[in-house]
Amino acid sequence: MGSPHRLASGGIVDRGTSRTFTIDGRSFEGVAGDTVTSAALANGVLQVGDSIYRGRPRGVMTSGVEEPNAFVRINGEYGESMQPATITELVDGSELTWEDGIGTLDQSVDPAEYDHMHVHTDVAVIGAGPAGLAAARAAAATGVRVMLFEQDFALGGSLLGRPNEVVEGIPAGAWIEDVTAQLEQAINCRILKRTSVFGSYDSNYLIALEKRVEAPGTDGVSRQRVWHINAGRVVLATGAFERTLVFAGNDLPGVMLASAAQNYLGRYGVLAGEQVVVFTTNDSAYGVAADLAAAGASVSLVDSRASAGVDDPASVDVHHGSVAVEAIGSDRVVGVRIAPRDGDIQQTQQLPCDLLAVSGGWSANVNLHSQRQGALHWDDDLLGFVPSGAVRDQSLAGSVTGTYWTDGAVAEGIAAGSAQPDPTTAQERRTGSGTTDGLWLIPSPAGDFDTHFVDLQRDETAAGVVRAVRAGMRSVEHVKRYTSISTGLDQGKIGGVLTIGLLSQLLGEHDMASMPAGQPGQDGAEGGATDRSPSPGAIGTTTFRAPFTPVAFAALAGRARGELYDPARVTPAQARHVARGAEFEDVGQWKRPWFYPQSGEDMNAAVARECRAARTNVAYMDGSTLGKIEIRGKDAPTFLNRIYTNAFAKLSVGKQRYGVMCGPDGMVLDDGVSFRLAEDRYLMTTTTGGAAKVLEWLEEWHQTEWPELDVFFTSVTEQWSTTVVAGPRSRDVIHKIAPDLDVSKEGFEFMSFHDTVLASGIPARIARVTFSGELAFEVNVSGWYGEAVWDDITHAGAEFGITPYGTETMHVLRAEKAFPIVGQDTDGTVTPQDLGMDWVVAKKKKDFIGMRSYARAGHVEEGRKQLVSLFPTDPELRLPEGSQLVTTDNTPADPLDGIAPQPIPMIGHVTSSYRSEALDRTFALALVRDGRTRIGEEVMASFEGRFYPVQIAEAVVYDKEGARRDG
Amino acid sequence: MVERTAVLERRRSPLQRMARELETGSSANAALREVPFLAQIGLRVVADTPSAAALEAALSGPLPEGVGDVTGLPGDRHVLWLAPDEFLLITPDEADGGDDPVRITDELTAALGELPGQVVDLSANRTTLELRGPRAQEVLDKSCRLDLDPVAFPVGSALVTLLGTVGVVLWRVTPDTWRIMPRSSFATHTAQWLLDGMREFV
Amino acid sequence: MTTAQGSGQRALPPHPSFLWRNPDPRNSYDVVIVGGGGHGLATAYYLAKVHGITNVAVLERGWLAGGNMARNTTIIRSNYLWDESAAIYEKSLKLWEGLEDELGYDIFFSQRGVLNLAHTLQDQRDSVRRVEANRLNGVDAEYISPEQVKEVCPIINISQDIRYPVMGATYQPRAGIAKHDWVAWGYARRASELGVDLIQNCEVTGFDMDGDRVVGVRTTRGNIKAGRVALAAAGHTSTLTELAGFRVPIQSHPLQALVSELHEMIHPTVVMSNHVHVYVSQAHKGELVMGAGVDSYNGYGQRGSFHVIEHQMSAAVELFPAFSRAHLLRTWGGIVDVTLDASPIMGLTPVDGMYVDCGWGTGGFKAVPGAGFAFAHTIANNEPHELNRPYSLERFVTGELIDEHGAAAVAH
Amino acid sequence: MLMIECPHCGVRPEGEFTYGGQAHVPYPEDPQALTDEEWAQYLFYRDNPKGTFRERWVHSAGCRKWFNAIRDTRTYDITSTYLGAAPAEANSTQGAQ
Ligand SMILES: Cc1cc2nc3c(=O)[nH]c(=O)nc-3n(C[C@H](O)[C@H](O)[C@H](O)COP(=O)(O)OP(=O)(O)OC[C@H]3O[C@@H](n4cnc5c(N)ncnc54)[C@H](O)[C@@H]3O)c2cc1C
Ligand SMILES: NC(=O)c1ccc[n+]([C@@H]2O[C@H](COP(=O)([O-])OP(=O)(O)OC[C@H]3O[C@@H](n4cnc5c(N)ncnc54)[C@H](O)[C@@H]3O)[C@@H](O)[C@H]2O)c1
Ligand SMILES: Cc1cc2nc3c(=O)[nH]c(=O)nc-3n(C[C@H](O)[C@H](O)[C@H](O)COP(=O)(O)O)c2cc1C
Ligand SMILES: [Zn+2]
Repeated sequence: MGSPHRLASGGIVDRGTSRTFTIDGRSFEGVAGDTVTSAALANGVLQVGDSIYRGRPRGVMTSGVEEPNAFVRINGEYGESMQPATITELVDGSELTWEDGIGTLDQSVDPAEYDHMHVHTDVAVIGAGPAGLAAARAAAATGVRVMLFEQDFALGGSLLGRPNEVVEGIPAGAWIEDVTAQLEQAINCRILKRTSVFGSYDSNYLIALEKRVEAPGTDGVSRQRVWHINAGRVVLATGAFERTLVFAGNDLPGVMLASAAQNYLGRYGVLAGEQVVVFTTNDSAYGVAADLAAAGASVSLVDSRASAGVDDPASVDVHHGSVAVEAIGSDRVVGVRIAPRDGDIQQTQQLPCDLLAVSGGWSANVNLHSQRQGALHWDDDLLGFVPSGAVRDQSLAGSVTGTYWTDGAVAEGIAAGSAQPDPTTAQERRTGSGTTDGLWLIPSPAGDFDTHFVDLQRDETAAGVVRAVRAGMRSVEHVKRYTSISTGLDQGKIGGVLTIGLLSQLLGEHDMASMPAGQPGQDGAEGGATDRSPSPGAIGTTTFRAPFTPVAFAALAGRARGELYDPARVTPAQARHVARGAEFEDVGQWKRPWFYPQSGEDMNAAVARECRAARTNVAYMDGSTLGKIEIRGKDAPTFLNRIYTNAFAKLSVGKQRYGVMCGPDGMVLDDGVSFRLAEDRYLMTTTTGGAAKVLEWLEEWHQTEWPELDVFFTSVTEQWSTTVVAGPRSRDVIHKIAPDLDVSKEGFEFMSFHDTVLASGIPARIARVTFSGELAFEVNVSGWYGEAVWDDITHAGAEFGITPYGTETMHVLRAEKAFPIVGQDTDGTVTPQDLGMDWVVAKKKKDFIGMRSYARAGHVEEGRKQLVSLFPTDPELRLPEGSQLVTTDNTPADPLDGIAPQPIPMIGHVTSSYRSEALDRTFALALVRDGRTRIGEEVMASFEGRFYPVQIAEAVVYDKEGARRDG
Repeated sequence: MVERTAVLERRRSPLQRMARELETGSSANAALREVPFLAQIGLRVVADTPSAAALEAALSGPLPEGVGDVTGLPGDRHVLWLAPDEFLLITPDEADGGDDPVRITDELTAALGELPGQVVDLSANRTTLELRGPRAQEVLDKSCRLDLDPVAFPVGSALVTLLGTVGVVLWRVTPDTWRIMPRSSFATHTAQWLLDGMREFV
Repeated sequence: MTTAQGSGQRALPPHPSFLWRNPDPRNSYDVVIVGGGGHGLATAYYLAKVHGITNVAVLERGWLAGGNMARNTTIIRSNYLWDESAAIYEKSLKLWEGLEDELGYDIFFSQRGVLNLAHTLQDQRDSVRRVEANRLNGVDAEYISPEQVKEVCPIINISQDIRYPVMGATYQPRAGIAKHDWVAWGYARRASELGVDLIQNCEVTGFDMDGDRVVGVRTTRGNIKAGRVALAAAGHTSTLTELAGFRVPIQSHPLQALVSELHEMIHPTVVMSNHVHVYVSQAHKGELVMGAGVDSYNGYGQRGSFHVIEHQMSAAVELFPAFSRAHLLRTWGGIVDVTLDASPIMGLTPVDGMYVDCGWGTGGFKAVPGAGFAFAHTIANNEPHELNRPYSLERFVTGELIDEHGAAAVAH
Repeated sequence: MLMIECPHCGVRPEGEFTYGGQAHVPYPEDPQALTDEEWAQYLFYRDNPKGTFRERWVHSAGCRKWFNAIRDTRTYDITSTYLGAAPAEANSTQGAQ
């Protein structure tokens, strides 16, 4: 095949190791060390995907992350779109497609893995150009922990393109190797290549993406890794981006940044063109011209300035004071028309070329600095925004500060790495870097600006910017949004400053006062707003935001996927539930058995069977997920009296009491039963979902409001495994497993508990409490014995036909007794009184949390929603939970007629709805406006566009007198 | 009376059923196992008060002084600092000659007497995982945001923190050995999460 | 090369070639509106258009519509639970439905429907409750099965093997998105045309009072006399009311959002899931627009913490396997004004002649037309419109809150 | 991820903490004695300054202790964290009330 543009020598590629690849189906050969574009250019492929909107042919523009044109889709097992080809390391056998500025997402499942890493370092150096390498070397020498991050797969930064430049007395290539070797030997230094620091957050918290392996070989090795870095000090050595210039046809394939042409040559040994015109407004391109000429190209140099700060390169034809006014060609550049900068624009001269290398000056890569609100100012000589000083605990070194020469960059790197003061003055910076001509827009002989591209990726030209200004836009932020400039994948790394410069030129005639600046934090003062033409500094930049370079969503997701997305909490008897074929319900993070279907049963059948067992015989369930908090202290009674709406101080030892806690707004927060273990000890239970919140709640009130109270809280949720045994035969089961215990009605009173040792020798605390209305016991044992006691109950109950039941049955049974479920029958707008639990709200206490709110107008007026039950007229109709209720006079004559067009006032909604085995019909719980005064009233339940008559009834629908709880 | 050993045999630790999985997921680089049935007693007393003194007397040793402090080694009784007024006493499995959690809780409760404070048996509330090997720190770095460098997190210190989203006590026992103590209901998830992070080292 | 798309196919139509004047502030206006976001601009427009009050200035401290208006995920829906909410958001939605014509501006109002996913049994109950309430309030809504979800949005993963499988969803077909900047500019253009002065770079720094009555504002561009002053400053409202001597019960929090690069259309609707913290749509240019959760702390920094963004990505990639290698292109934050009951505040204030519209929190973009309409009425008549009467400051005293939080309704 | 210094445990990442809003808003001595207006102030009204703010955090995934912090809501810089009453030097800030 051969690669016509690859020189025989030069660069850091390995010509001996070939890499074959295809683009758009055509095969090519590159070498190890190539990127996709270096290999493509080596093969003479200059043209990439078309422009996104106008479909114009485009070519490789840069050699880095700022690339606006050359995007590939990497095909394979899983395709990835919108990869800048300029930074895509060439992988053998890769199959690529050029993309037209827009991607296509692969719809299959990505087989790759991604992970995260969290590290701390004393110094984080970002960028491994001369400044960063020098900084890392200096920092490592001080003995502190150093991490060096470089997005490229090679260290050296822009020096790689200029291997013959002399750094600290030796050629750049050798210098890079030398410093790298020193860093690799330092035990306290870690180098991460292929790692882009894409986010810089408060407290020097950095986020970086490491590209690890393309084809994972080992299970568990991530393809990409997101690093979270806490850095004591950050050294930003992120370099600078070269800009293009805005002239007609500046998007033709073959128009390339001068530094890119140099980089392809110096780093990859690729001469992108043989007949080159270099068009520049500053000194940096002189070296490019010289390098290209030395490599054998015929080179002309067009400099807009009358004179340069450096000598004209040998064997280069130099046109001072001239500008390119138009690139010529259809699919690629074949020539360029030049004209005098300050003379007659029609007086053009044509220079033939196959490569037009452009340098419009440099923009310091301040992205990470700006992400931290670091201030910027406009430097008229450098013609760019540069940092006004580093962010706290950060240093800046090299091009990122506008120090565009190597010795300066190295000196700043050394200073930053060793935390010494910055040796380079702003004055030196300017003289070292030369001055750049402020040339923002080059008129074309044709007079229009239609192919004067400012943002190549967004396909936007100077004409768009002009239009925005004419429409009334003054702020660069508006221009951005009017034109969409800077919103592409490159985020305006090149086009951003071009737009601002252009804007400063266009806004010359406008009143500054009405001109809102871009990103704040920039000292526009320097911008010379005295003349009426606002300087770019007064206009400001748009806001720099993370990420600096794009990051795949999956990398951010990391390992928290699938079952690992969120912990699934399980109880000690989990294996038993699984073995019994339980279906599970997610309650908070818990997996709770929902029901236990037997073969052929659906949920309704299973729940009916479980309900029957509990009401007529005996059933058991795993109650371990309830939150449990042990409370101790001589002020514990006082404390609980303030927390709960009802009284807890007088509860006798050995007894339990149900309590409700509310927020200060009076709304129900949680409920549960608390045990009085001793004068100064309680065991509080909470809802499954509320456990953590309640403990925090108790701690908050104690620590922040009542620290003087002697009381301590400890969560014991998992210390205890709880099995509920419910039903008329539950006494028999408990008697079998706890023979030492008097389980008789008198010996074991309702709402009391006893500590005992079970027949198995396992210590237990057994309580008589009911959430089903049936005679019921709760067997609490250490979590270590949860499974054993579950088994013992299973065996002990076998002769009575004991049946496991899940949360659904629990819900049915408690609903028949109108025990509310916080979060299902309440929603943050419900008070205990609304639930019909006036009795739980103490009248005599001086205060408890929530008490004051009940005196507010919204609580004393009529019209509050109250918990009642509903009986659908059709006893088989199970109302969907969530159904709304309306009065009969508000519904159409024929209830099945569907919804009337006008809003129909609602009086409440169904919170819980079941079929009751005990009643042999359906029923529901509902919150209904003034519900208790409506008992007996017929209203309509509305769902799915229909109305169904239901009758409002007292909340408790089964065993109103509570006869069953004693068995 | 049932024999104590027979009772102890009926205990189940949260990860007992995952033992095989833990073994296959382990390697010389990073090995994970459960250390079950340690007696763990929660102590709530404010340092430098008579309450603290009472417990210190009963334990015949001082409570840890500040964040990270641990008073002993895994094989013996030791106390971890969790908060200025919260400590965790850990002793070996009763079946291995350690304490009966109930008894030691009662003893310490008695020692505290009427003084402010709290002694609570938490033995089953958490379990203990041990992660060991040269890559152990890297496995933890995948999900723990603390600085695990031996200088910042020295051997013999324990911190309460998050592993992924799960609250744990993290204790560096030797340079390459960590004890990780999640709440029991999170144990399965924590083990699966760690195993997932270990895959690349197997 | 991928198939060459005909030139301009993907491009949006151009903006009008003239949008607004940039006048200097005059020294007196009948009404001064503080805040040139969506709410301020819409209010100015309806004041001029409906009430004939055109001697109006909108004062904006930065660039017009550069606050939350520039930052929101543009979700528009009206399927709120409570009657009061449904009324104002549905009014708004009706206005949206005629807005392109009214403003003569392509605002890309796209009624592509919104799905609110349910992942737990309680989610299901809350969803049905909301859907049934919506229906009775004349808001289009239905509760659909996972399979129907898949029909509406084929790229969604409804497999039961994920940690929180999709159990169903509420669906409002008339809901959708619009292009935020274009909406703001559409209002601004019409308001400017009707004589309203839009004044940028003009921060209100104080108020001039005559007894209990406000008579003017102090600004960074001089003092301006005002017959009435209307605050529409979103996250900055409390800094202004402090200056006017009263408090509003709002807290300002960072709320972040993000976009991917452009992709060929793949996501036809809007999907929101409260349970796993994802809401995402694909904007007209082709970028995926995704919102994150509110940062817990107060903040005026227009930025939040990165872990908030990271957190939702796991859920997003799980729900949408196709998003795996979409790339995060840009993140940003806004300052949202959150009330305790997650409902807005709109009406009169303790200061005569001063009105407030704030507290829209994470969901006030969709309200722009409706709120502007009602707020203009309130200002013009010195009395709340029926739509905003329930949203008075007094509700915090009486306890008659409109608790969209408590009722587990969804944000945005 | 803010880095926050717990007065007991040292500097830890934000993820270990839970935010608690404005600091130094005590529960009223006798709520029943307040007017509805005053009670509403306690329930719903908190300072919301743009600038220095004294606020509460709890080290929820660490020592579980509440403490106060002085943070600038514009820059997010935390200048100090403390237990109990506010340090004197913070008294002049606009967050105080
Ligand atoms: C990330 C994010 C996602 C969101 N997603 C959605 C969504 O999907 N759907 C939805 O409906 N809503 C959403 N919202 C909420 C919505 O953006 C806001 O509720 C709404 O924009 C607020 O109204 P506004 O447009 O007037 O506010 P803003 O645009 O914030 O306007 C307030 C203006 O007041 C100005 N101002 C402040 N102080 C002063 C002063 N002293 N003097 C002069 N001017 C001042 C500000 O500069 C600002 O321009 C989201 C918000 C965010 C941040
Ligand atoms: N003559 C001129 O006008 C001119 C202009 C510009 C630069 N230069 C030359 O450029 C060199 C400047 O050295 P330098 O070290 O400051 O810059 P550099 O460009 O050589 O190196 C910067 C490095 O930082 C990396 N980087 C940037 N952002 C990153 C991120 N977020 N994460 C990871 N890596 C990132 C880049 O990949 C690059 O390797 C000098 O040699 C100077 O002479 C000259
Ligand atoms: C709906 C929507 C879509 C957006 N699409 C893009 C986009 O495609 N590219 C881009 O760079 N930014 C996009 N943005 C973000 C803006 O660039 C910008 O971040 C946002 O308006 C906030 O402003 P700020 O970042 O300047 O503070 C979008 C914003 C919104 C609200
Ligand atoms: Zn702490």
